This record gives sequence, C-alpha cells and structure tokens, in this order.
Amino acid sequence: MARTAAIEVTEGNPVKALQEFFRTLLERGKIEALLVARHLPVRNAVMPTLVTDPQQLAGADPLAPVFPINAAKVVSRLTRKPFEGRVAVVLRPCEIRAFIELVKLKQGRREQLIIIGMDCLGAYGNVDYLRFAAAAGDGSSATLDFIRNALEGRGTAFEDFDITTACKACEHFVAESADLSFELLGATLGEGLPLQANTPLGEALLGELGLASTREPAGRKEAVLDLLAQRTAYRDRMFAETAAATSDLDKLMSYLGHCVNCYNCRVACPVCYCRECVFTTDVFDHEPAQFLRWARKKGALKMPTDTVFYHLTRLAHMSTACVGCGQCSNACPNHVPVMELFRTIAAGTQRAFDYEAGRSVEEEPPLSTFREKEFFEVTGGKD
Amino acid sequence: MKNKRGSALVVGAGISGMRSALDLAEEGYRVTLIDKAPGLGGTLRQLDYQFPTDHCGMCKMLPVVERDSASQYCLRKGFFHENIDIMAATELVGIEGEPGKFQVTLRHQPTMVDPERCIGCAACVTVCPVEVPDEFNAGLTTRKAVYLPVPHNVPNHYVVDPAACSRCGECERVCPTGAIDLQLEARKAFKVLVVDDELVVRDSIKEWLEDAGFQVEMAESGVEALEKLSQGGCSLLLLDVKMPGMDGVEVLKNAREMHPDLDVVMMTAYATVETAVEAMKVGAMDYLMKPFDPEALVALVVNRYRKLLRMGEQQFEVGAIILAAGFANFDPASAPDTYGYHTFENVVTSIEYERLMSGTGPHGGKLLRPEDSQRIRKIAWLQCVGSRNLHLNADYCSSVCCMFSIKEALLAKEKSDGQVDAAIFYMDMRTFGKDFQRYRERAERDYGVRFIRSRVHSVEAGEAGCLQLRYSDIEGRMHAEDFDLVVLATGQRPPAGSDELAELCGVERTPSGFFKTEPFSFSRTAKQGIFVSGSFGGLRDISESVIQAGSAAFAASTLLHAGGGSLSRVTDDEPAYRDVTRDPPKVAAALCSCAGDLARAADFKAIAQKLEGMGLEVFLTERMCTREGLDEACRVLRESRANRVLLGACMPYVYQRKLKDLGKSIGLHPFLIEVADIRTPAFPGRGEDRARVTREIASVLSMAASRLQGIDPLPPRSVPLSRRALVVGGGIAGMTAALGIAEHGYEVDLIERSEKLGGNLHRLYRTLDGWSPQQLLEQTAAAVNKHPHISVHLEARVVHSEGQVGRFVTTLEHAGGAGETIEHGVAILATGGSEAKPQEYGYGQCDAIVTQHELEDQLQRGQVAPGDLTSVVMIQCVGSREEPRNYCSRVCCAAALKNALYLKEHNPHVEVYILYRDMMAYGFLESYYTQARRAGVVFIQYQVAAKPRVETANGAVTVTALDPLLQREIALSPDLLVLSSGIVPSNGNDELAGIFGVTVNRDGFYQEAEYKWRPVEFLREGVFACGIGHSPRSITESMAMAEAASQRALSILSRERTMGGSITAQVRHSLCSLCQLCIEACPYGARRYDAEDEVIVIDELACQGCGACAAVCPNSASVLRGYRDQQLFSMLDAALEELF
Amino acid sequence: MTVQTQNGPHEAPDPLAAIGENIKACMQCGTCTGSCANSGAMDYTPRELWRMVQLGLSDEIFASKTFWLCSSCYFCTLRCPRGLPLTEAMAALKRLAIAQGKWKEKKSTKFYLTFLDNVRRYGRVREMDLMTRYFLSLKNPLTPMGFTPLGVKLMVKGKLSMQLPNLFSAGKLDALYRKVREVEGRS
Amino acid sequence: MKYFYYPGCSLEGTAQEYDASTRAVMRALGAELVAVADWTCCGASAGEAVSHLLSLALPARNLALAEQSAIDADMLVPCSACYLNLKKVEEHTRRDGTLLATINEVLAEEGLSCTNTVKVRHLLDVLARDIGARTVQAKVVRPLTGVTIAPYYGCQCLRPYEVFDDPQQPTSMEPLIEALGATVLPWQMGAQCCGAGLMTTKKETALERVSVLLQAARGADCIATVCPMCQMNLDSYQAKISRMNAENLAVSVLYLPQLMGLAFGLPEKTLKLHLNFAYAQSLKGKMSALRHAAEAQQTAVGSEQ
Repeated sequence: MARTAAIEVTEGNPVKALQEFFRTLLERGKIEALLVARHLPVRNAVMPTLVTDPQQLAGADPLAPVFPINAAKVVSRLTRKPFEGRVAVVLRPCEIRAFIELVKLKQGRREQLIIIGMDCLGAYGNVDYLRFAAAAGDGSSATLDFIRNALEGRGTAFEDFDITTACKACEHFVAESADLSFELLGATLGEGLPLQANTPLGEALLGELGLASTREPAGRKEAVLDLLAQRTAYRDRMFAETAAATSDLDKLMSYLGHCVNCYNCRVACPVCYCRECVFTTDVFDHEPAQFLRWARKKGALKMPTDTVFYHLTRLAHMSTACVGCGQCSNACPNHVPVMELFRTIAAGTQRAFDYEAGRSVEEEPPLSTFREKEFFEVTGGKD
Repeated sequence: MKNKRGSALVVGAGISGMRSALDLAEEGYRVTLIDKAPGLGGTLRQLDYQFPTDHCGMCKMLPVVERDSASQYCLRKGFFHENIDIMAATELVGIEGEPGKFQVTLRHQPTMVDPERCIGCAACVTVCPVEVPDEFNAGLTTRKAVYLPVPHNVPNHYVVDPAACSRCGECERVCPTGAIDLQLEARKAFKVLVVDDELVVRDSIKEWLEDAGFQVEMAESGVEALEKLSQGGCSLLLLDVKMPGMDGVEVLKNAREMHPDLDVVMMTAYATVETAVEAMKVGAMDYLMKPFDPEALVALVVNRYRKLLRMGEQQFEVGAIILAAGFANFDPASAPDTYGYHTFENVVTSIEYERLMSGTGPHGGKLLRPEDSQRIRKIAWLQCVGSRNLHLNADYCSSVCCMFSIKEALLAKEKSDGQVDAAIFYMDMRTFGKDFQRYRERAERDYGVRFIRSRVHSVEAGEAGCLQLRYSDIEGRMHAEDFDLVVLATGQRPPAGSDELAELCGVERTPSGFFKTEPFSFSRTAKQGIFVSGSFGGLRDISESVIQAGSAAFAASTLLHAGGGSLSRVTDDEPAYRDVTRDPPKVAAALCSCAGDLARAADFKAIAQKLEGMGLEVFLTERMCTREGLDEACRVLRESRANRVLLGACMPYVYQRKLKDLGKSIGLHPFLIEVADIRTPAFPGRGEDRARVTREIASVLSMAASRLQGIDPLPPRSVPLSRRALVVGGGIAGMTAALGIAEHGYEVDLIERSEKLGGNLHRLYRTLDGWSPQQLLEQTAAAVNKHPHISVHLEARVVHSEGQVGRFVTTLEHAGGAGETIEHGVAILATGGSEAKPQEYGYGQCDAIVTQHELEDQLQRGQVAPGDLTSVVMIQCVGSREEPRNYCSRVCCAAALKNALYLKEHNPHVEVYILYRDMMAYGFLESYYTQARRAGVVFIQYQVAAKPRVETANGAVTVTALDPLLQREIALSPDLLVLSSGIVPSNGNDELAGIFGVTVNRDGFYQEAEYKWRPVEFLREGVFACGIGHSPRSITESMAMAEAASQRALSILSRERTMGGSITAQVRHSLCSLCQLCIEACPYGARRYDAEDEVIVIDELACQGCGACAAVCPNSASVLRGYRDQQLFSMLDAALEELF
Repeated sequence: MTVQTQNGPHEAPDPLAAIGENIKACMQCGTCTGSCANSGAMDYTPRELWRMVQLGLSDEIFASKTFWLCSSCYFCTLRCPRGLPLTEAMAALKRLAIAQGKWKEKKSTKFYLTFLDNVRRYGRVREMDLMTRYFLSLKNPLTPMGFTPLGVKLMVKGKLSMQLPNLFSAGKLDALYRKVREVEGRS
Repeated sequence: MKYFYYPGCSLEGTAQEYDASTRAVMRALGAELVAVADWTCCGASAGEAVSHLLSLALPARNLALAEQSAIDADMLVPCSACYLNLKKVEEHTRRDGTLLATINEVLAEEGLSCTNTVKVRHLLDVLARDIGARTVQAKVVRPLTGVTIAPYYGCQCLRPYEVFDDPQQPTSMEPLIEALGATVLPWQMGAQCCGAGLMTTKKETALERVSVLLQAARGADCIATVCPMCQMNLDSYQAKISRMNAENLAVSVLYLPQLMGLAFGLPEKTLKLHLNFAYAQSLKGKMSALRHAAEAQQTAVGSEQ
C-alpha cells in the first residue's frame, strides 16, 4: 500500500528539493497554505510559519536541527474549527504524535490537513542551535552540515554539545503517521529524495502530482534499525538513571529542587492543553493562614509551595499523552531534567494501559475507556 | 416527599418487592414494605454475582431522579426511601375491606434487639454460647443465636433467634447500649399443660420445656386436665390422643368449650395418626408424633408461644396490596432421595454453591469440597431438579436455572483460571432471554464449559470422595464419570406461606400453586386491588421480575389513582429552609457520648478544644440514637444558629434517613449537615488506648468540619417538568403504555408510522392459553382512540428530538410532509419488530413452505384446513440462534406448539413433526410442550452442524433430518413446511435511537440502561423502551413491559418540579478546554457538548454525583458540588494534622 | 440408514401404537438409561428404544433384545420426569413380541408360557413340574445343565415342592384363563 | 393386630424358611395371621409378560377371596413380587376407570368380585410402621451384639410405588436391625436390583448384578432380605461368583424375620435356618457365641436364685 516517489535533489541540497516540492503543492492549488519551519530574517531564528505565497518559501527549512516550540500546539490552534480548503503542515515525528494526542482531546482536527513528515535526525537545544548556526555562517549551511554529518556517520556532536537528550532517547524518529514523509535515512541523495505515502490521502496526492514511483532505498532498513538500537539503548539508560534518582520522595524533592514554579515546562508542553492550568486557579490560592499552619507543623516551609505537587499532578494528567519531545526541558530556565522524569514515568503509565501516545487517532485515551478487569496485579482479581 | 393520597402494602422485600415499592414511592405514594425475613433483599442477599455481568449491580434500581429521597449506597446492604416504611420480620396476617380501602393487619416478630440502639459492635456474639447452622450460607457455616441475618447489611443490627437462644442472658449483660431484651419474663408467664397417661412422657416433656424457659404443669388423665384448665392461666395444651378413660379428642372438645381460644397440640403414636388428624378438624392446631424429637417439640412450643403472644400486631389502611413474596427454591430433601442430596455432602443446591463460592461464604471464596475441604477439580450441574418433573407436580420450567448454572460454571472457570472442569447436564438449554444465547456460546467456546444433553438418574459414591454420575450421551454411549461436586439446579416453587396468603387474599392458584392472574396480565389477580409482583407470579429471572414488579406497581398505581390519589397532593414537596447563602460558614458540632461510654473511651474535652480551635461551636449530647437524645441535639443546634452542622455519632447510615427531619427541625438544608462516625474507633476489640481513640475521633471530626467549612451553601435547584408523554409505536406495547399514562391524567402523544394501530396483533388470532388477540386489539385500540388524553398521530414519523429529561422537544413529520413540534417530559419507544422473512429452507420456492405467522393466517382464513393435511413439519430457529442473528426469539417455540396443538386438535390424525434445537418452553409454557408430546407431535432435535435439508420438486417438499439419538436420517414428505423464523426489530429502531440519543445493540434491539436492574430504561434519563423493539417477547410480556415503562415514566410525570441531587457535577466554563473527556467518562449519559454555545451541558436530573467527570478533568473545570478540590485539600490537611 | 415414516392416517392400527401412546410424552432425556443396570448388555439403550417406539420402527424394536433384558427393577419408572410407566412398557413389549410370535428370545418366552401354564394347572407353582416342562419346551438338552446344580441343591434342601404333576385332570384356573382370553379377544 | 396372610408360591417351595420365620415372628409379636383360603399364584413376572389382564386377574382373585371373608384386615405379603402384583390391582384400577369391571368380569367365572377394600401391605411395611422398632426391641432376648447386617430391600417392595420408604435410599430396615442389637452396614446398595428376574433367562447379566452386590457387602456378617427371589439369588450363586471374581464373597443371606427370630430366642429349627444355603461361618460362629453367653448368664442368674 505504501508508495514511494523520488524527489529530485539538485546540488546535493535536499532542503532546496523540499522547497521545490512545497512550491509545487501551493502553485498547483493542492493546498491553501503550508505550515513549515522557516528561517526568519533575524539572527538564525527558525519558527513555524504559515505560508500562502510560494515566493515566501525561500527560507523554508524543516530539516533545520532545531524546533523552538512543538508545532503541534500551533496546528491545534489552526484546526480547532473547520475552515476553507486544505492546509499542509510539515512536522517532526514528535510534533505529529503530539498533534494526534490533541486531536483525541478535541483540541484539533485531522480533517482538511495534509501532514508531511520526515525522518528526524534530532535537534539541538534552542541556545545550542544559535551557536551551531553561527559557526556555520548562516542557517541554510548549518542545516546542510548537520544533515551530512548525521547521515554520513560523523555524528551530531558539536564543540561541547550535541542534540538534546530527548532526541537522543527518541525511538520514534520515523514519521509513520504522516500522510507523506521524506525518508532521509539510507537514502542516496544523488538518486533523489524518497517521499513515502503512508495513507490513502498521501498516495492520492502523489498520484495527482504525477510523481514517479520508486523503490525504497536498499540501505534504509538497516539505517533505521541501527539508529533505533542506539536510541533505545540510550533511552533505557536514561530510564534507569532517572528511576534511581527519583526512587523515593526525598530524592524526588531534590530532583525537582530547583523548580521555581515558572510553569515554562507546562507552556512548552504540546499536550498540556488546559485553557488554564489548575495550578493558576483559585484551587491553589491558599489562605495566608494555611502557609503558617504548614510551616508550624514542620517547623519550616519551602516557598513557593506545591512544586513537587505541580509536577506530580502534571505527570498524573499528562504522562499518558507524553510523546517525549523534550520541549519541557528545553524551556526550563533552571535545567531541571523534566523530560527525563516525564518519559520515565510515561513509559510506565502507557505500558500499564497498553497505550502509546501519538500512535493512532483510533486509540482511545486511557482514562476515557473503562475496562472492567484491568490491573489484576493491583486488585488481585478481586471485584 | 410523599405528595399523593393513597398508599400500598408490598409483601416481600426481595428485588421485585423493592422495585414495586420504589416505583410507587417515587410516584409519590406511601408504601409499606414488609418481609418475613429479618433483612431485606430476598434471594439476592445470598447472590454475589449475577448474569450477564457476573457482578451485582442491584443499586442501579435506586432512583435516578430525586435520588436524595432514597439511600444511595449498595442495595444489598440495605436501603431506605422517604415514602417507604420498611418492616422486616413482619407478616401480613389479615386483610379486610375492599380495593382502595383495605384494612390490613401486620404481625411483627420480635428480634429482641432494638435496632435503634444496636451499634453492631458484636459484643453479644462473643459471649453467646450457642452455635447453629447459618441459613445465610445455606447451612454451610455456623452462627450464634444472636447474629446478623445478612452479614453485609449497613447499618447492621443483630437479632436473636428465639428457637436457638438458650436464654443465658449473657448478651443482655454485655450489650454496651442496652439494646437487647430477651423477654425472659414473658416466657415464664407462658404456661403449658402436658396431658399424658405415661409418667415418663410427662416428665421428659416437662424437663425439655422448663429448660426452654416455659412454665409447665402436668395432668395424667383427661379429668385431671380439665380440672386444671378450669383454674385458667393455661396458654397451651399438649394432649395425648390415646388415654384410658377420657381420650384426647374428648378432652379437646371439652377444653375448647371451656376456652374457645385455647391452643391445643395433640400427641400421638403412629397408629393413631388418623385420630390426631381428625382432632385437628375439631380445633387442635397441630400434632406431634411419638417418639418425640425434643428439638422439634421445643421449636413447636416456641412457635405457638410467639403466635399466641401476638406480639406487635398492627392494623392500618392501604389502597392496594402487592404480593411480592418471591419464590422458594425447590428443596431436594423434600422429595425422596433427590440425587443423594443430604446423603452426600458434596451434593449441593445452586444457592449453596453460590455461598460456597462467595467471598463471604465458608471458604472465603475458595472452591473446596464441603465434605473434606479438598480442592474441587470437577463440578457437574444437574438441570431441572424440581422442574419439568411430573412426579414433583412441576409441569413447568423454572426459567432461570439454565442461565444460573452457566453463570456458576463460568465463575468456577474464572475463579480457578480455567482449571476446574465444569459440565452441565441438561435436557434443553433454555437461553431464551436477550443475549443469553451468546452467553452460553461464550461459556462453551471460550471457557470450555461442557454441555451434555442427558438427564442424570442418580448420584452415586465414586472414588476418593468423589461422586459418580452414570449417563448416556446423545449418541447412546454410556459414561460413568466422577465429580468432586454436584450442583443441583433447583427450580422454583411457590414460597412458604403461599397457602395462607392465598387464603387470606382469596386468590385462586394454579395446580402447581402459583397465583392465578387475569388474561393478558401477569399482575392482576381476580381479586381487585391485590396484585402479584415479580417471581411470586411464577418463574422469572431478575430482569423479568423487575419488569413484572413495575407492571404490578403500575396496576396498583392505576387503582390508587382511580381512588383520586394521583393528582391530589397531600404534603409539600420541600420544607422551607433558612437562606444561608450569604452568611459566612458557622459550624456547630453535636457529639454523642453514647451515655458516657464514649466519653470514657476518649478525651472529649481535648476533642472539643481541637474543634473549637477550628472555629466550631461544640455541644455534647447523650444517646443521639434515641428520640429524646436527638431532640435535645436539635434544640441546641437550633439555638446556636449555626449554618453548618456536624453530628458525631455512630452509624452515619442510620442518620442519613433522619437528616431531612433534622434539617426541617433546625431550618437547615440537609446537605449542610454531616454525620461523622465516632463510634467505630472505640469498638470493643480495637484496644483501649485512650490516646489513640481520641486522636482518631478528633481526626474524623476535623475532616468533616473542614469539608463543611468549604461547602458551597447554594441549595440544589428544582427543575420544572413537562407533564406530557410521547409514545412512539402503536402496537400493543405502545398502546398499553399510552393508555397507562393517560389513565393517570397526563397527556400522551402516540406516534404510529403506519395507517392503523395494532402492529403485530393484526397477525395473531390465538394465544397458546386460549385468549383472543383480536379481541384485545379491538378493545385496546378503541380505548386509545376515545381517550381524551391521548392524541394519536398515524402515518407520522419522529424526525428530531432535543432536550433532556422533563424537557424534550420533538418534531414529527406527517404523511403529507407537514411538521409538528411536541414538548414532553418523557418518551417511550415501543417501535416493535416483526417476523423475519426466512432466507433458508427453500422459503419462497414453493407455496407449501410458510412461516408460523403465515400458517396462522392461512388457518384463520380457511386457506389451509387441518382436515386436509396428513403431515406437517415445522423447523425451529430458522436463521436465528446463530450469527448474525444469534439470539432466541422466544416466541417461536410457543407459536409452533400453539399451531401444532391446533392442528392436532382439529385433526388428530395429522402427523406433526417439530425439528428443534432446544424447545424454549420456559415457565408455564412447559405444560403445552407436555401436551403437544402427549398429543403425538413428534419432536426431533437437530444440531446446527447437521441442519435439516429441504428439497422441493413440483410443489412437493421433502425434509431430511438427522435424529441425533439414533444417528439416522429421517425423511419426511410434509404437505406443509412451517418455518419458525423469529423476530427482527423494526427497521426504524436505529434511526429513532439516534434521534433520542440512545443506542441499539448489535442485533438492532434497544439497548437498555442495564439488562437486569433497569430493563425498561435507557441510559438517557427520561427515555424508556418496551415491547419487542427491546427484545422478543409474547403479547402479555410486551404489555407487562409497557406497564413497567409507563410506571417509570409516571415517576417523572407525577411532579411539576423536581430536585436534582444535592451532590451533582458542575462545569466552570471559563476553565473548560472542551476536551470532552468528561462526556466519555459519565456513566449516566448526563453530559453533552452543546456545539452552538461551545459549552459542556449537564443534565442535573440525570447526574448522580459519582464524580467520574471531576476525576477525568485535568484542571478541575469539572467539579463535584460538596467535593471541590479546596474542601478535599483541607480535609487531607485535617486528617494528616491529627494523625502525624 | 434412512427411516421412512409412513404418511397417511388410515392404515391399520400399528400394534405398537398402544405402547407408543403411553410413552408419547417421552422427551429423550436419558434418565432411564442412566439408571439401567442392564443397559450395558442391551443393543439399544432404553433412551433409544423409546425414540424408536415414537418413530414406529417396529421391526427393529422386535429384533432387539433390549426389552428382554429388563429385570423390572423400576428404577427408570421411579425417576422418569414425565412419569411414564417405562417398566410396564417394557413388559408390554415382551407381551407384544410373544403375542406376535416375534420372539428372538426363545428362552424367556418359553419360560413365561410354561410358568403360566403351570399356574393354570395347579393354581400355584409346582416347581419340579415347571422346570421339567420348561426344559422340555426348549428342546435343548444342554440348557437344563445350567440349572442342574441349583435344582439339585434345592431338592436336597427339600425346597422344591414335590407334588406329582397332575397331567390329565382339568386345570384349576382353566375358567379364569378362558375368560381372560375371551375378554382380550373382544377388544 | 390381625392380617390376612398371603404367602405366595415361593414361600411354599424355595422360600419355606421365609414363610416359617414370618409366621413365628409375627406370632411372637402378637399379630394374628389369617390364611387366605384357596389362594393362587399372583402371576409373578410371567403374567405381565404374557397378558396384561391375566397379570391383574390372578392377584385380584386373591384379594377377592380375602374380601369374601368379611374380616377388616390388611393383607400381609412377605414376597416382594407377590406384593407388587397384588398392589398393582389397586393402582391400575385407580388409573383406568373401566379396568376393575373387566377384572371382575373375569373373576365372575369363579363367583368372585374385587372392590379394592383390602389393603396390600408388605411384611417390611408392617414391621416398620405397624409394629415398630420399639416393640421389636422389647421382644429381644438375645441381642445380636457384634453382628453387622447389610439391609437389602431389593426392588419391588420399594418401586414403583412409594408406600413406606424412600424408593432409592430406603432406611426402614435400619431401626429394626438396630432394635435387634445388631450393627447396620453402611452401604449404598440396599435398593439396587439383584437381577433375579433375569436369572433363568439372562444368566450372565444377572450374575453380574449379584456379583456387584456381594462385593459391596464385604464387611457384613449377613445380608438381610425381605424377598424370596433376592434371597435365593444372593444365596445360591456365591460359590460361582467367588470363583468368577477369584475372591471369597461368601456371606450369610437371611430373611429379616429369621434374624428377628434369632434375637427373639426362637429355635433355629423353627426359623428353618438349615434351609439357607449361605448361613456362613462368620455368622454361625457369632450366633453360637451369643447363645453360649446368654445360656451362661441364664445359668448364673438361675444359680443365684
């Protein structure tokens, strides 16, 4: 069913090839608009941009090794209600998966959307990227350097940093749920960039555009498995370390000790969808006397209060939907390893419900389905 | 909340009694619900698991609308309703007067424990020296003479079993609240005169009876006896039949002349039994056979003693009487050697098995053999024990045992991880109810339960404590198989006391002892004003009993209404409470010191200080369980002008039902009053560490205080209701429902898609029991058409509906395309179904192949004359009981029997062959099956894997069937082949369900809220289902269901306004992200998304305050009144503060 | 094998019909078979036999030895849920087989007939005479051997009534037997 | 107490000891037995196999004879087969309204008529219900202490008519046996069929039945029976069956009244114990021990006086 076409790559520049493809989509009227990461004129900033004029595609660069926000949030805002026509969105796999979660939570709609993904080779932290781009001169060259380094086995480390921990632990680097996805892994760019259709919609589009079919590059499967093995090994190490670091309440309090209740992680989190977080509502608007009572009881009270409570609550609410994009850690001013904690807990909660966040729109969120006989290990089979 | 004039008595507080009582109570009538047993729940008390969920779920019967009027906890633990007076251990002993104005006499059996004072601490049990078999566990365990009749009741009160009690008085002495009174003095005043010429007899009786606490006098001759009697003061005479000189009968006659009310029991040897029986005709109450069994003799005297004392008799007036006395399980010990029951300990009845398996049973739920506690590896179920057996006067099928056994077998499999081998020995597996067939197949296919079509003759001893069954399988092979346990699927019988009840009510009974009812009704007896409910009417499972109970309540309601009850209110709905919404919270606590007992166990001063520190006003009271104690508490609370009240007492459940009165008395809405259990921390046996008890009590109280301080003082809103009903479908179910509601004075719109009323009734000419559907149709349609409250809309369709319970707006489209909008409070969907058109067996290829309906029609029109026929073949289960139509249509076997008997009656020579899979002659239909067999109809069983083959050639039909018993093909050349094709739901059901926001099941029948407990309701409140659109059923069954549905509808229509519960969910729209997780999570369908206003809307009447929405909402945009986050946080703080 | 049922109500009444009438209500539940101590020796189980009676399979019924093996223990009758007189029906089958001469079971038949003849003659059983005649009627010189040891034992104990056969005078119950035949012939 | 006495053919021949002991024991218990003059055979199992009417006319003749004597008494029948045949007259005529007339038409040949006024009672019924264990106990002079007895009821006194005992788990013999001072063997076979009906015609099948019973009776000193066919069947083939099973299955098989007679101290000759094939050593030994003990005691008592 999956069909692969090859996009011509000139000058060994896959970014250009992508821009060409997007241009075709817009010019041939297949879409109303395209949401894509684009270099802004200022200081190497790369931001999701909604483009309607094909001429404005010059800076489009979805392969830039950075994503300052998880664009799922933006797509959710775009699609909450029906609109005219069709929009294509170019997203990283973790963005697609986050968006799928939001669709299930009625925060966005899959309809009227063409989702274009790509093999994700990882991204640097926002600040690190600025150094990386600056070193390369401009954003476009930086992207090409990064891709070559990554695909040709030279690695992604640069000076004293590398792609984010989240990316290093990410095993979902292939955009399986996208309608169309660009397959960088295992590709020989000289022979064209493979574009795979994963859905009937994607297939139809390939057909309409008259793109010739091609075969999956011979080395792809191996390349994917290699990367998967690296990522999984890294991930499992991370799980073990994080679990050890948070194995009791005291350790957890020290793990989260630097948290200042800025709530940046929550703002950056693509699946934290509440219009207003409960932690900013009257629920946590404690009476002044309450602080004194708490303080009296223990003799000393750390302020602000409710930091651990905040993270635990967010874990309770969102860990089943966590896609591990790492934006929480990216956003933390105090370098609290939020992503590591979330992914570690999420691995447990999602396993418990036999659920994988972002896998499919069809899969119901765990808390909205009721199964009579679950958690035997907890209930011991008792009613 | 009683708001109507009129009241009813419901006899029997099992499922059906409770359902009937609730139905009437919810409608606003006063109900007295009595039961002979000391606890409620009937048979269901003992059953932990019920088909098809293999769970309980009884609580689903509790009111949804106006739920604050009733208890809201596990119904197996007990219940209350404002309009229901519940009297346990009470019997109906007298009825006088006429319908609408019966004078009834009730007799209460004293339990010797004051339930108001008993706190369930079990101190009495620890000192009681007597141990007897516990009937709750079907005799598999023992209990004391003071015991809990139902161990899981809440609140639970001990009772004394007077037959077992040795009257040592220890329990009286240790009871901390003085709740026990053994009435030892009364017994001493009961004088028994023993008359026998043999000294040894007199002496031993005297000894036994004096041991039992009675006063005994003796006489050695008739003359002496009469002399002693003449001195008076004698309560009971035990009289020998055969004495020298004046014999027993003569003494009896003289004695009765002297004291006409004297209770006399004869004593006789076997040889003079006939004389003793004669003596009963001249006034003796009973006789005892020599040699005496001391236990039986004492029991008899105790029994007479209690009857004679006439303790607690009470008389009052009721308008209607509903008999819901349930059924008795056939007792295998009552018939000679039924399957070695009582010979082998490992032969148990299905109820005993149920207890054996129960977590509260003898082995805590482990499957162990009763005899030697060995692990059970193989279990056999024997069906039809006491049913379908002419020897036992049971020419009927008990209807429930097949499913019961399958359920038990499944549970055995589940409990043992599939390790236990389960075999069911049966004649016909009667899986005739909704979804029963699939349940059976699941048991067979997925769980490996063995179904063996063979009736076992007897149970014999096998190897190693096992039991051996010898049986022949369907192919004639003999087997001798050992089982660890044999479960007898005992059938239903009229309950004990039916004879007396029948006599009391003057109602005739069937030969098997069930109450006779009127044509086309299961609830109306020939005696006006007396109705039968549930399984008491005979042979029903829970679902049908619940339906039947609704039908009985409906019949009673109709009578009460005719008496002028329904529309006239007698009390106000809601008392006026103080408006405290603008006042700052001021909490007062009244703490019961339990007459100083608690004050000794805990430091009340410290507790009061703690609460005062939280800003509470604290009062100490004594014995809040007594009227005076509570009045005193009310007085101080009233004076304090507090706007929140905390009661610290024992057993909060007891106070739940008193809260409304309490609230009225202090002018505070009951939801602002909280009861905290401060007794349990000081229970005997929990240690006497005063500091611990103080800490625990303080903790419990400060938690409750915190919750009260944070409570939102806005009272629940009352909601106006539209008192008009919409009934969709003009068949017999729809017409019955419409008439039922209209008879109660409410407007009804009856919508029928075709051009005439009547539905399937147009195609039926006879019923199996000889009544005329045509006459029924004529009468019903006429009544509907001329009823002033019914608007009939023919050739009309429902195209749209919106709103919620009490306020629906529905649009109709008439034949010409004109639209009409109707506002209504409830909707009843009765859109029916029809006979399926067969796709198989050559139907349509030849005129000689017809359906059962077609045959009936052709016979009626004379197109087919029985006299011209030589041979007729009928095939059952055509296209049904296999996928995709894998359900039993329930009526086809009856139809086949009806038509076969008709043919045989009109032409005894005609050969009739019925090819069947399982004859679904459930209930009393069994007798027609017997009749048909006797009339010479030949029944040939076939299996799905070897269905009959039909060939047609030149208009002639040949049918070939494999007889499984002889393993031979039988070739038949009938003149007529009749196909029983079953029922399919009406093709509009699906669409209509969508319009009303309800669902259909995979077969297209309406999906009820809950198969057993809410069979006529949808999950969507205010929408009801009845008739064959819900599931296949007979005319009378459809009508009963229609009545039950009307009755549920009436509970809503009977009010102008209604109250939501005090605990309901709310949405804080400003926080809501519209993720709709709460809609998915709501088990009551009480929430929906309003796309236009982009908000989540709650149906306050349907919301039951379970809190699932609040739990699933991440940012508390969905909250539960009374349980907001802040309240819970401060409760946690309060709890932690005291315990750390 | 296929069973053809005869269509048509107007044929001569099936001799089996009277027995069939009694067990029409049988629903093949198998209770009888489960209790039958001798079912192992039977060619058809009682459950099958009653089915055959319902279907009128006369030839095969009389070719079977099932009913001859009934020892009249009445267990089946006791627990038949339909209350059918099964043991009596077994006897009726024996009767019918004897009357129609369809006896596969020569021994049984001869014994019964000899026995009743003995009663007709003497009013009471005269065992020596009965046994002598029975063995003669079997015309099998070896059969008596099976009984000889018991016969001898009984004789030794003086348990066999040795009254001499009264071969020539009229039988004691001649009149009664005659009348029975007359009444039975009438119906 | 007065009863018509119908012994039946077996009790004149093969079961003389049953007849003798019944008469002796009933006399000891104070019951009068009135002979039915000119009684004839009940038809046994042959009657039913040949003619339905004859099978009823034969027993009815005997009932009619009893009726003729105008004594108000039940008819005591020790033989289970006779009992059932006689009982059938009442049961069948009740079921079929015209049957009694037909039977009487036959009986008219002998100038007799039956009206079903004489109640047919099995010996065990009379012992268990009319006389009772207590009365029996009172007559015991030589308790059968240490003797284990398997109560064997057979079929036809229990089935098909449920008159005085459970037809499948009978117990009526137990109190009687206990009253004699003996021990009841707990076993499940009391109501099983011994196959006697097939012994002449289907010998292998019948032997199999007896074999099952004898094996189950292991541990008993004696099987007590109340039916001549059962007794003979269990009594006569023990050697053969022991050979078949390669196990000595010999056990005494006595009629219940014989055992009662022993306990009542009646002479063995009166009870015709010499006619039982299987009056086996175990029981004989115990009986003589009991007798010696009793005699010794008597002597002792005598010398004291």
